[in-house]
Amino acid sequence: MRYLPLTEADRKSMLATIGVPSVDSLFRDVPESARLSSPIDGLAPHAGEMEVERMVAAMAAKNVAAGSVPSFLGAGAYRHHVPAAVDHLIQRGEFLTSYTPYQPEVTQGTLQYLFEFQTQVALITGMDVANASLYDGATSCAEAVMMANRATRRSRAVLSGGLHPHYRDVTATNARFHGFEVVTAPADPEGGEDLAALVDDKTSCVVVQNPGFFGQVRDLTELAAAVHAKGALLIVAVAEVVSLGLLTSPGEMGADIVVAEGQSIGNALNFGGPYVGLFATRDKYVRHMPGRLTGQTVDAEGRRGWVLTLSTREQHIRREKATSNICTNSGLCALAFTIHMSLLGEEGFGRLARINHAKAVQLADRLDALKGVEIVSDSFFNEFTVRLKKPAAKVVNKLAKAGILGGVPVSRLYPGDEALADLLLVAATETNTDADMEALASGLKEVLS
Amino acid sequence: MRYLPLTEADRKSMLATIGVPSVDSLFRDVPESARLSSPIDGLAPHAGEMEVERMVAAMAAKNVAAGSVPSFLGAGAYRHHVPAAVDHLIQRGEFLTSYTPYQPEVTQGTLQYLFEFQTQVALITGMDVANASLYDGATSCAEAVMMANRATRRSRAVLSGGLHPHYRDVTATNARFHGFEVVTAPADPEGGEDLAALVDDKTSCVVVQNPGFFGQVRDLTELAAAVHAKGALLIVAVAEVVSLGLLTSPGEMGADIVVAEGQSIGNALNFGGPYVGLFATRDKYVRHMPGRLTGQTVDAEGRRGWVLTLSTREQHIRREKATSNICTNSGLCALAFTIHMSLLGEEGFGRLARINHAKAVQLADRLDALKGVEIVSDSFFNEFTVRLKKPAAKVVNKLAKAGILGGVPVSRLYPGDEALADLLLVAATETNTDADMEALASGLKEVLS
Amino acid sequence: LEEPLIFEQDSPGTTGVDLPEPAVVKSRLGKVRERGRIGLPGLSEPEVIRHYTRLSQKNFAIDSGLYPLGSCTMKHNPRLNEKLARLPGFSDIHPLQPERTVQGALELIDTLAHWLKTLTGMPAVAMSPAAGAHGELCGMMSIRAAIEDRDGGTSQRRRVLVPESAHGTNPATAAACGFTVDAIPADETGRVDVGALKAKLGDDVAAIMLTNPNTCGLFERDIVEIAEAVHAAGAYFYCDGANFNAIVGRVRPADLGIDAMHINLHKTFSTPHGGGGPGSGPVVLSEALAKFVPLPYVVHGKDGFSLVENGADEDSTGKEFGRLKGFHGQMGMFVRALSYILSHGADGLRQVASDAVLNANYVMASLKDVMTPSFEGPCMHEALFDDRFLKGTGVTTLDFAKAMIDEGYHPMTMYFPLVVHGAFLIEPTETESKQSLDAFIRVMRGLAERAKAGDADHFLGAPRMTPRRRLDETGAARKPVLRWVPEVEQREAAE
Amino acid sequence: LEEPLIFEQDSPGTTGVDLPEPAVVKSRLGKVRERGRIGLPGLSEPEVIRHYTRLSQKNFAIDSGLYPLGSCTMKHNPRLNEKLARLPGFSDIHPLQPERTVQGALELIDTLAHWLKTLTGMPAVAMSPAAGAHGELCGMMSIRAAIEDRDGGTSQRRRVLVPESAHGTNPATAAACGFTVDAIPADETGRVDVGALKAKLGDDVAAIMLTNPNTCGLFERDIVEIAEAVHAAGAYFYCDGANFNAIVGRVRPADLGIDAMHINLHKTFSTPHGGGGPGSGPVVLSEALAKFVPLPYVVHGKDGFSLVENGADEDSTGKEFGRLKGFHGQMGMFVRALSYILSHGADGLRQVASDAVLNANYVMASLKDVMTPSFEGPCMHEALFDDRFLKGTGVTTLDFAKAMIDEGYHPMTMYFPLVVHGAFLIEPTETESKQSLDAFIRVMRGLAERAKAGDADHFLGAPRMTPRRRLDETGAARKPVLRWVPEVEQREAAE
Repeated sequence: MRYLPLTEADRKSMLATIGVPSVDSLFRDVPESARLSSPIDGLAPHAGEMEVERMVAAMAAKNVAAGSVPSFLGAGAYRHHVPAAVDHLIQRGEFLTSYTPYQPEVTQGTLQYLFEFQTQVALITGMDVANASLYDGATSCAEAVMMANRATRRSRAVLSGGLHPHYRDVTATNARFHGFEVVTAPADPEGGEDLAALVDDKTSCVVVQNPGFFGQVRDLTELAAAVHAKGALLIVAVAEVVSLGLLTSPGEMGADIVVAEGQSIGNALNFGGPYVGLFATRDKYVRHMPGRLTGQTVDAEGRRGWVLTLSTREQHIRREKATSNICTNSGLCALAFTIHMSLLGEEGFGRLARINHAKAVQLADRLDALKGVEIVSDSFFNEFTVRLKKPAAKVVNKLAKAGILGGVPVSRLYPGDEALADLLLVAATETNTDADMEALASGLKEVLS
Repeated sequence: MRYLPLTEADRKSMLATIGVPSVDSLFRDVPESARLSSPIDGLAPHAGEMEVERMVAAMAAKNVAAGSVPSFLGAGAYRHHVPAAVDHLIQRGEFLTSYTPYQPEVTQGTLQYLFEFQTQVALITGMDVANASLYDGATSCAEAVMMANRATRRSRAVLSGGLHPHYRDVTATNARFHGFEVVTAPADPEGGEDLAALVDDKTSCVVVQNPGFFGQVRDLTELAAAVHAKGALLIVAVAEVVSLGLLTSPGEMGADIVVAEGQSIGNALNFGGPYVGLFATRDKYVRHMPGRLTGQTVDAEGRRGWVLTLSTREQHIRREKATSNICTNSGLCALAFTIHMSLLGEEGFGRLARINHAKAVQLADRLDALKGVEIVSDSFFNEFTVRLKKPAAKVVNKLAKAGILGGVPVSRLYPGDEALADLLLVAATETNTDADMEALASGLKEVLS
Repeated sequence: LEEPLIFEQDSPGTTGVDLPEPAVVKSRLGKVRERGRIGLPGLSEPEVIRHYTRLSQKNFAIDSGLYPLGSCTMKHNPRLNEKLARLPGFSDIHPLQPERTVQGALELIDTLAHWLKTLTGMPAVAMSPAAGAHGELCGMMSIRAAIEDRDGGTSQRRRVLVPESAHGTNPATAAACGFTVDAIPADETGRVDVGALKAKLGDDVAAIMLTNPNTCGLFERDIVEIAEAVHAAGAYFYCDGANFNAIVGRVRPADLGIDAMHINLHKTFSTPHGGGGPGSGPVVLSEALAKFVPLPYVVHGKDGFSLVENGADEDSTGKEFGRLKGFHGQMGMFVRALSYILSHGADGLRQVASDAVLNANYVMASLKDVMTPSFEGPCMHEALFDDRFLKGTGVTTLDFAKAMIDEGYHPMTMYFPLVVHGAFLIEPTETESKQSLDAFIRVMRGLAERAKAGDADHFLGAPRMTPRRRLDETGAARKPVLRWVPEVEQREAAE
Repeated sequence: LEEPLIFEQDSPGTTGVDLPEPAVVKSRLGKVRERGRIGLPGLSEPEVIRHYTRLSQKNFAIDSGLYPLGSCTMKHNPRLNEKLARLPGFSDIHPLQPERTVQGALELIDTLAHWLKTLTGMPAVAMSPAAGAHGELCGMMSIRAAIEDRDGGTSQRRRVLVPESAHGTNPATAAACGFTVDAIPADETGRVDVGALKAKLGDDVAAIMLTNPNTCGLFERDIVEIAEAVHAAGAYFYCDGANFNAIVGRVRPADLGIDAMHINLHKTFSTPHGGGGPGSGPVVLSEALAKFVPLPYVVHGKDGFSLVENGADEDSTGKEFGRLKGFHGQMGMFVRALSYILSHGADGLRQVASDAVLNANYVMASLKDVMTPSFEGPCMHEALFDDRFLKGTGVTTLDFAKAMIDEGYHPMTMYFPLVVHGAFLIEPTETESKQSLDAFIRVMRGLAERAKAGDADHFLGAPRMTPRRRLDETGAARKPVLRWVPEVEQREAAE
């Protein structure tokens, strides 16, 4: 078999060196009742590369690739154009097939890009420091709440009704098992909630998403002041990281922790994963942070270099007292993020954000002109909520049959809530052409008529 | 622009260092009448990566990819399955963006794989030595004839009627300008020609293709003896290099020079190029060889290493007295060949050849059963000629409309020859499934009915 | 060669991405101001390509040499898997597309789930965990949910037994699920002390978390007895499946009495480690736990595949314990793992385990006379040595490891497991050839002999051939510098 | 680290490609026997990946650093181009598919041809040549065909004038076309001696082959005068377009009086050099030569695009001189070049020439006080120095070049052009940043000063940091070892 280098002759000679008659005898510690003497029944035998490619490609062919049709889905995952250089570089074996950089002398490449990643994340979020990434935006959000609990020694988190339902649910799951309280404001499509009113002296943190799940962008400065006045922390979640190229940063608005989904930069949609969770905070909270950190140091000859650091926070040292059980980061996705961000640079990142906003404004204007479509979001970045005169899920299914991926029905994430059933989330990015927008507008017109 | 690093500030400061007021002044040696003062009219301005991708992908989408339909084309270019590892490795920047290895200390990677390539080519052709590749099979063939002319100091080449028409034409073009005679036997679909009869005392070489253009495989041992008896060289051309995994090698049959198209191993169809010309010969003719050669040597510390060698044959040293004007090889295609061949190994290469033959036999049996189809080739490797009861070009066009790439009509390469108009070349490789073959058989049945 | 940070290569105004001018529109940003300068550097594409190419050249990787890092399973990553994960039908689909437009994706998840269930003999699998530790969390949540369902939400079963030698993630996970951790000692054979374990069982015990094969590279011989005792005490058996590589196709965890086990797709099924992630850690579950799963999951009905995304769904088990991450799991990793699994098949996967164990035992047998194996008898997929053979040489395990680097090898795992002193944990994996192992053995023997011959300096100064010599980790932690700041800010801060 | 040859890593029976058993069929091989053992080694995929990864790590490349190799134009190779060339619509189409099924491919060739013609101002282009030298061959064949068409096949015009400083391919090409070569000397400014040239013109002269910008990196100021004289003599003007990079978008060769010029797509339009190829060398042709083209070529008619593959085709010019290679040209290179061209556009290509020339002049200006420029005045895209500044130091151009390697740079082109002694031909290209050039300049100045300071040993021993020190090229040529043979055969041969 093509991935297994040992020949039968090798195996024989190695068994002789070991001094056992067969490989079976190396498994003698396995209880006899559990030893299988032949390959497991009902599973296919090995197959050649061409055959495997055919099988897997046949499954791929049953999906509608977003790039093959007009597509306007967002809700926490966004289709952007990633330069070919990104995928080329992350596939270099020295990155792809390397382990966590525990041996710094032979992993300076990984360590340096993680240091660059941390710096980029700190810069775009407007924070002091960032970690080397977590699994995704939703898990970062839950980790941020737990970190706020540790830092404030409180255990009540207030979640905005504009927080992505997945972020809310992951936080709630952790709350259930880890043992802390979560107060969630009702779904807030109009963006009118008063979160400050929910904060009390036991509140560890307030989590607010910006732009919100329903699209609104908010100036959080006042909220930050109110939260801080109660001794709580403000956690800002960013589900569309491209927005940071245009909006005042969460740091500038007073956030204490910023979590974000980094997928939009460098990473494909991938049906939801793997993505890359960004996590940034203030200097003073560094030792409460979860996740891996790269730090600058010097080598035996005094030259600048990088190492993983502050690992006393981590599970492999602190065991049950660790800040988190997380042991893996999203290294390769973080590399993709770093490379794409390096390519964009100050100029490109800002411009990308402005293009996204302009596309969304154009699309909103176009949809606003349709009968039976009402723009709900009074402000937005590249995604907004519209109210349709029919249930959004049905409209989306009809559009899909016409070859248009028209958006995310809010009911997909708020099942059973009748008040939200007519709402549709529509996102536009730099990848959407005028023709795409025209297709959506005329598709909607037809479905709604 | 994304590929141009200089900023306007850089340009200004650099002009100051140079001491000229503008870039225009650096072009002062250009006659004023020829200086353009602005971008050339009528050509588009620069475009972003996404836009270029859209434009070029739109052209790609207008073609029918061979892998998307049942496909049976050969005639010198064959669709094989190339392992993903091959393309991964040849895209490594250290291979992709390196130059000809003139500086051996920093190009041992390229030099070592070329040495491996030369050895692989020598092994599969059954010859002593091979060069580091030429452009393709057709140009290798022409170079071989010119080499035979030099080695024998004669200038009359006899070409088989089973030689690929492109190989024949390229040789003839060189003959016209370089000044030597070419005698071409008539097209030989039945494989009955007597080439030995065409050889005289002025003949420098006989060129025969095996498997022949029309499919036949021949034992060339007797022909070699006859050719040698007249003091001429036998050149064997191999258009489908996979055949060398199954057939007695040209070297063993007595060839003096073997040329081959290496595309089948490691290289995609690419609409005909770039491909990789293989060129192998006997030790005694080494100094008559065209093209680049890698040789083994030692470094200043006595360690084995590689360098380009015998470059006194080449144009950059010998100028008008060079063995050839060729200065480029097909390096990256040769690397793809080398890696694919290394993956195949003795076991895989032989098996690949046997599968190809078996597929072709199965297909021939299936087509033979159809009314109006006659198998012309009495022997073959993975490609054979069939006679149809209608003009092959028309049949192929009808099949194409039905979504089947059914083969190469011989008339495409022998235009105007009525006797050949009903002949169709059909190739089968490991990539053809039973369903593909069934599609061709039923498609042919319908078209011919 | 030195490579500056990207921030030190800034050419203001330069970009590596050409974007058109945004259309002129009336901004809809409400009360939020547009931000000012962020501080990102400007580089062209050629500079970025060269920068990251040069950084990559400072890394060791499986592609460049043997990587004997114990418990990490650094095996070959097939390139086919990378190619298939990039098919637009997988890479370019949005997680919230209508289910009719992603039937192939759901089919792939379902197919992979089928393989994982069949290979482990378990009836259910939770696919969404994003990594091994995340899988542990999932499994322990499932156990707690099952206990609460059985005993009521008031269950006092909060103690979890964890062997001393466990991965640090095990206790951290138990704590993250609201459990307390109680350590079980190892016996002199490197395995769980069954007597001690039984003594600790009681009606406040929720579960045991055991790694098998364990972190000493040994199979827990008494595992069936342990499982029975745990079940008899009303607790559940969590198995850390990080080492499933050693037994896949030869042992089904279900046959050992396991209730929950995560599988590191990046270890057993060769999705790439990528410098630290992303991973993927599906968790197989026994009948007792099968309903206690996280959302979402894939089911197959008469209309094809669909996703159960919330408890109100008609296909819901009614017992789901919540959501673990955004969307549906690490799709990109699923494609790679399935590609690997289909390539090997049932026969090949069994061979994987056989060769992994054979390679480790070959290394063990070839080094046991010059190094000191920690335990007797055959090992599984990794060979554990300790530092007794270095006694009196002045060379530590760390020094030895750094000297391996200069010979072209990544160090083994060191100082883990904690049950032996100065551990050397060597896992060659099944994708190393005998020729490769022989070269490695020669080097290891040579170094061992050199240490014993008294040449400590050679080790203390190592590595010498790397882009950096040994790095000051203490200094890094004492005054952390976790990001670059412009020189001017650095100067201001210093003043 | 040492890396053996694949032949030395043979595990007999192992393969890196899993293929099914062939179906059992009755062989149709006629009288040919099946062959026996070939002698290829057996390796698994992991071993092959590691082997070629490690080999790659012994290479210098543009991706890893500045590559100032004069006349080779080692510029950045955009990754977009690689991606687009791999679209199945281009990479997976057979050259003999029915034309209706490859309209997009033919459109791409036609679009690229349009750009090449417009950028050069020429009415025709032959797309099929496989490399620069092949393009030269094509152009000279076109010229000879035109002469024979005009003068009859008996034309005695067989002399071709070639400057001393020409690339070696120029005389070799002329010879390959049946011409004799007559060298023209250079004047003291590094350009063709116009007087000498005019004196050599006569009715036996078929053509002049001139490189412009020339191999000294200078623009031939008198080129229009030369063209007029050549045409007046009834001959044609072939221009070697290897250096078109320096003038693209700023000068159209047609406006200089050129009749034929090849364009190295791998230089001007950045298709990758790939360790020595493949290249692609389309040839643009003037009105006088436009009919004298090789087969095949693309035409656009009412039914879309089609290929003229033979002289009997109704769209044929009737004057084609033959075929130059198999099939239709280097399609894969066409896709890459067009992608590069569309990315830059008319404005960007002009900027390419401007920046290439600016960068070269900046290097020239920054080094002229420590090295010796061969000629006065601004250069074009490459800066030429000679070894006068090394006089008396004991250091040769070669030694200097090898010392550059230890500083992380590929050497410049050396000993070429032949018109100066110990040439240093430095071409930075437009894709180097100022920061990169400044670092290079610092190193070059440092080395120049070191040489002058008398530290010859530093140079004579270089390179020291490479996988190999200087290699014995003389020994290699004296007793050529051009392939690996098994040890047993080696021993037998020695006996």
